[in-house]
Amino acid sequence: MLIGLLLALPLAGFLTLLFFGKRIGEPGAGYLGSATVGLSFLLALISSFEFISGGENGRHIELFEWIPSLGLNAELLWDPLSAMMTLVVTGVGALIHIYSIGYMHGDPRFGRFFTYLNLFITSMLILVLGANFGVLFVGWELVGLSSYLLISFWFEKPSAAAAGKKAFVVNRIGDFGFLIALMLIFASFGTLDFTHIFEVLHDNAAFITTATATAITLLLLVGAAGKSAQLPLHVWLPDAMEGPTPVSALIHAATMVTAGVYMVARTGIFFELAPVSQAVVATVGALTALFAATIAIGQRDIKRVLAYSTISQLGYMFMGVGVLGLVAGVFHLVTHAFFKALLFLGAGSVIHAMGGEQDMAKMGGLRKKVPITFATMVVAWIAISGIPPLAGFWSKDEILAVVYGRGGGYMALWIIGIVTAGLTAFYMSRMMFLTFWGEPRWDEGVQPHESPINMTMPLAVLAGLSAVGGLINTPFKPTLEHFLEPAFEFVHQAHIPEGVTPWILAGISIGAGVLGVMYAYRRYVVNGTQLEEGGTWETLLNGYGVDDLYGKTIVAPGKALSEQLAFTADAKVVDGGVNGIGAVVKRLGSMLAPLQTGLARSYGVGILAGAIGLVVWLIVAGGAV
Amino acid sequence: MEHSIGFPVIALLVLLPAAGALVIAMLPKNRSELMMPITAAISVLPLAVSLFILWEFSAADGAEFQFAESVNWYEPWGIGWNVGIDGISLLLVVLTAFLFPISIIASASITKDVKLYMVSMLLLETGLLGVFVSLDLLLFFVFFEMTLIPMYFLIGIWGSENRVYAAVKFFLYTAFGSALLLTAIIALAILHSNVPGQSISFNYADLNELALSSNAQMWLFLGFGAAFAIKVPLFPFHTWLPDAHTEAPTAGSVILAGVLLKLGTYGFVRFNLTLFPEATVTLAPWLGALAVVGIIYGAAVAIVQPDVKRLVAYSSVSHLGFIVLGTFALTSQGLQGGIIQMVNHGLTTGALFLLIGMIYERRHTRQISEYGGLSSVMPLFAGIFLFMAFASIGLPGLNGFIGEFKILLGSWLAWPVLAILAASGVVLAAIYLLWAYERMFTGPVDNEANKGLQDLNGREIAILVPIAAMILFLGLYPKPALDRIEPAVESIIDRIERVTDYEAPEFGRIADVAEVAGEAP
Amino acid sequence: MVEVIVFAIFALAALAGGLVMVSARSPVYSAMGLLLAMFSMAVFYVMNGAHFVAAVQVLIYAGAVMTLFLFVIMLIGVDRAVDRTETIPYQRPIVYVLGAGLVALIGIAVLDVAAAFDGSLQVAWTTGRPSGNCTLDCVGTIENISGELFTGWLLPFEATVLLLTIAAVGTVALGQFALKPRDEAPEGVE
Amino acid sequence: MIPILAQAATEGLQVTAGWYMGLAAVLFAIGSAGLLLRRNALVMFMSIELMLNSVNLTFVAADSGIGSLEGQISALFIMVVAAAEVTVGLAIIVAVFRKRATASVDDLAELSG
Repeated sequence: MLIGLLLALPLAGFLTLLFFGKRIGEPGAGYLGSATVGLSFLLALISSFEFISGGENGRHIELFEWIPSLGLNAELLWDPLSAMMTLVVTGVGALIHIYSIGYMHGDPRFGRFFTYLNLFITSMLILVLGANFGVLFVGWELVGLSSYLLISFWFEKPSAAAAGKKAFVVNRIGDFGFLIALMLIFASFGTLDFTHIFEVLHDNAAFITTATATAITLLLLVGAAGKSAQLPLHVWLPDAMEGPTPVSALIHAATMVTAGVYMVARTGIFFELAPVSQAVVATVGALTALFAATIAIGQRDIKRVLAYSTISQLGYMFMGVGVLGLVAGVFHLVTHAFFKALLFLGAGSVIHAMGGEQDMAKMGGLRKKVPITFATMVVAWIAISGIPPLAGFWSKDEILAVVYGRGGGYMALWIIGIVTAGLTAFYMSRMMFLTFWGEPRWDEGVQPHESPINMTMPLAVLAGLSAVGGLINTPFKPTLEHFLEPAFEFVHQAHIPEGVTPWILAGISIGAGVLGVMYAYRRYVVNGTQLEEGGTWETLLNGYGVDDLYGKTIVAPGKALSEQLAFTADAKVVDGGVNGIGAVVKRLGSMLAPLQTGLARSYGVGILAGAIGLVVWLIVAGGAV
Repeated sequence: MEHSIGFPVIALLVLLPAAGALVIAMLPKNRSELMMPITAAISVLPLAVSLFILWEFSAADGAEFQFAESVNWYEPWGIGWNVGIDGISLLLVVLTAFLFPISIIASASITKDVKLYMVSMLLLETGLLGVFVSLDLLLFFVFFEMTLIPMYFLIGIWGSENRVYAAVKFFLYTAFGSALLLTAIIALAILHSNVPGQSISFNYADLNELALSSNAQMWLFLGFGAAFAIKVPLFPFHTWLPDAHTEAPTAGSVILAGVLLKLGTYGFVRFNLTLFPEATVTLAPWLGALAVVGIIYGAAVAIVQPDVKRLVAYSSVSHLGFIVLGTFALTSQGLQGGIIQMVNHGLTTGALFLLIGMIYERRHTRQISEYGGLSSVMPLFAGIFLFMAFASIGLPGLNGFIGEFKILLGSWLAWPVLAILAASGVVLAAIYLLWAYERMFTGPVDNEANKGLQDLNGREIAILVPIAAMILFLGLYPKPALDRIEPAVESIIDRIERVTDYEAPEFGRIADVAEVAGEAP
Repeated sequence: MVEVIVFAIFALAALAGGLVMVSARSPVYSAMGLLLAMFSMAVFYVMNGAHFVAAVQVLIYAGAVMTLFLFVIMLIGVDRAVDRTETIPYQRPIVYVLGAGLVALIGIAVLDVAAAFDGSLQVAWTTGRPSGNCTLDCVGTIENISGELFTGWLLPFEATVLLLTIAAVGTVALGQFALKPRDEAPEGVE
Repeated sequence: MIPILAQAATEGLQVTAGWYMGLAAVLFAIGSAGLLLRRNALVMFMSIELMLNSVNLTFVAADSGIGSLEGQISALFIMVVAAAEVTVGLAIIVAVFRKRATASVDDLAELSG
């Protein structure tokens, strides 16, 4: 009941705002939106208590029959994993709603913004609460829709509109894989229900062949990569920064992009049956992490730094879930939601302060001007850099330890992880130093000012969470692991190695982080290096030109092919063929036309001759003689 | 079980619009402002009757022809008024009756010869309803052809610049298919008389009992199939469609896309699958392949169309490909998906054409490049357009997804490769619709002519809201519809399996396995 | 034998009438030739026991239809003898050949050629029942005809009503068009 | 002619259905020749009437040969159709004449290809 209600609240908010948003106006719409999500969070919190004592492993809430002949019902699953996700979504969501009241102040479509935000929360809840792949897919697509709507919220800007479309289309390519995975799953199992499938697989791992499991998992990975912006489908996320900053924080950092991680965690048992896929997922994750981290170094736009950082951090999560460190992956998902949302909101606050300026080249020396923003962002910075005891350290370290624990070829991934950790610390520090330290490089007339309370309050809350959030799952007291245990009961998870190894690993990763920060400090504070230009930096700024590459190899040829099909093949060949037949008939007709003299008596001769011929034929052939 | 309510309700349904046409024909010609409201009022009557039928229809017996009526006209040849509605035709009948009042109300801007226009619309409705209820092949053919003439007039008289070309092309192309259809129908009826003790028969029930040689089945399948493939239209017989759609007046496009194209897919399901099961099984992969080519081809061609109406027309080629694919996958899921998708496509594409018509009335252009930034000036219009676009893209929660998903599942069992290729149509749909949306609705309003555009008025909202409601309903709660389709579909698949050595592929049944697993410990 | 003589006389009359009709320069003579042929025809009907048909023949054809013809001839001018030279190339020779072909066909059909080849020399047209010896029920009296017409042929009979109505309406309509003046005067001005 | 005469000599001459049919056929030939050779629309119409009459004669003669009434009924129907045709046809002729001042069908060749 409560679960249904916690889903219904944002939905009701969405519907109310959809029809009356304009009438409610500012700030009522914002309060209404925030209230529904906040209430949802409270309900989720209350409903989660049942798992803390380690009770049942989840229950199904059937809403209504959806596609009965497929046995596909609108059914919710309330288990620790979905509870965890719900808490993150509604919790962070509520904070970002509140923040948005301040951020979107004065926007002519203030109400519409909260309509979309509530739609997003609803969709995301459908995604994480779905009890079968069908409902999951519904949520999956609906978050894509809300993401589309929110990215292109300022649709007057052509770049925003294009970014929204790009996000949706790239996601659709991922969904294409997901959809095929669904078909494969349905064809193999005859149902899409999680519990059903997992139980069967648990009881009888040979129910599907390894090949099938590999196919399913790789296809799921395509879907997950699309949603979570992993290589090679990451290109939409940086562009998605065209959306308002709270959107970037909520959708493109904290929640929606982690849906891929959630899905892999949810379907962990499939991955367990497909070792190849584990390696692929982990490798994709590791490569993405490294790849995006290097790009982040070269960015000038504060939000794009964070965007690539998000891609990179998602890579970590994929690494984690890829090696079946499901708890580690989800743990990082949670902590990342805290500190990345905080970073985005902080960045939003900075942008707000700078009157909309996003280019770091025109910031600098903001420490004093926006002290609360600065203070909270420092927390997030330390957290993401992996310096204990802040949140990022614990989760990132757990992932790295689990990867290390798998040994073998995974060692290479661990090394990539460590390198990335160093790079992460470096580019985050670069961002912080360029923004808050040094001399002001502001444009004329810019008067930085601290944001209002409804924006700083969420920052403070998130800073608190970023600081202590890691403590929910320390090696000393793995609360989260216990909490999530029932959800992963069917999966044989990978764990961190025993003994002293984890401590050594932690030391190395802390070392990498500290090194990164220190080098950045030397470079940007001590040496006062400004934003770099040219050469390699240009390449990094353009994200290695992947966009151009896709443009040249896929988009342009695809469009050319379409044009060929439309204006040559279709118009000339297919339709030309049809018209050609018509033309031939016409030609024949005009050849025969002179036979029509128009003289009735000539026709009469024809009739008579025909009649005589017919009778002759009857006599000769018909045996009438 | 007999489902008869002792009243010829189907005859009433089919003949009401024709009677209405007579009424309209008797109205004085100079009172053209009365025509639209009266016609709309008349067209609501068949809707009411169809809703009554929907209400009375027994879902459990969806495989049977209910409300059957049988009046002999020429008994020796089994020709007569044999009509009935089963789960397959039910929704199409309701869809037809539903779309007509909407498209008639949407025709308020027609000023040229309103009377003839309205008469054509009503006659068209009779023809379309007749096709879906006919259980006599000759009757079917008569109705099938009857739709052609009003449509020809609708395109040829009230269309845009190139209307005559489009109308003639439409007419000749489909009439060519019809000629083959008639030949095949007659051949089939005569073949029935070759059976000892049987005479010529056009009765669907009689012909269903007929065991044909595989050779005969093949030729007859092709004869029927040619007409239906042109009507659908299946690639490569589709080129009449973009022209006809583009040139037709709004209501014509709506009916053309919404209902007329379904005659082809309906014909495939109703006749090809049941009358020629062996040929169906043999030819199914070819048709499936053509359908997939159509899906991708239609979508690819749609992407670069400069004319938004043409774009939607090509998207129809793509969507109808899905329906044909589902039909010939010869699995229960695929066929169910195909049938529900017929309804879905009718709703969404119909709505898209309505929307395009509304903007056309304001700006008198269909070129995408003429627009831009419409979201700012017509937010409501933009919102509804986006809603319909997403329904067409197949966003879950809206109707398009249900059909596509079932079709893909069903065809996956038959031909996984084709299903995968077809699924790529889902991606392409997002590209062409969202790109068109981007170009038309977002960005700055840089064309002066677009600055003063009025947002939707009450009448326009009133015709769009019911469609949107249906789209949402079918997307969220398709159970009532699927419950009625399923028995009919099952019986068709069962029949094919019984008559031929074909076995419909099944899903892995987890339920069975789970039971075994449960018993083991 | 009387029958043969009567047949011979009226057959000659009919042929003569037909030939006159075809060859006369003036339409009035043509009409008279046709009239002769029709009267002869009526006689043949009587000889075949078709009394009612014969009566109708005289009433409708010889009476009404011929009168109509004459009216029209008078309306559009009697003296307009149309030019007899043929303008369509080869029309005449072709018609002669076809006419000969028709006659040849008659010969083949009427004389049982196959039988002739058999050597039995049967003549097809003499093998039927002699005409005129019909029993009472097949004589075309009004009673018999009406009995047949209104039982087995009711629907076609009623259809003729429709046909005649349409013809009447059509004729009136054509008359309306014809009333419009030749020289494109404005509408409504006679 | 020889077989006929021979038969006549042996069996006595009797008028049978065949006689009428032969006559009807000749009349039909005359009518068709008139239709094809004359250009006056009125005469063409008369030729058609003659052809129709010859057909009627065939029916009636066959009727008495077989001993049924259906031929006569058919003849009646043919007459009805002929009457209808004549009225409409003559009306057309008059209408055309009023427009064109000609009754020659060769002048009405608008439909030439």
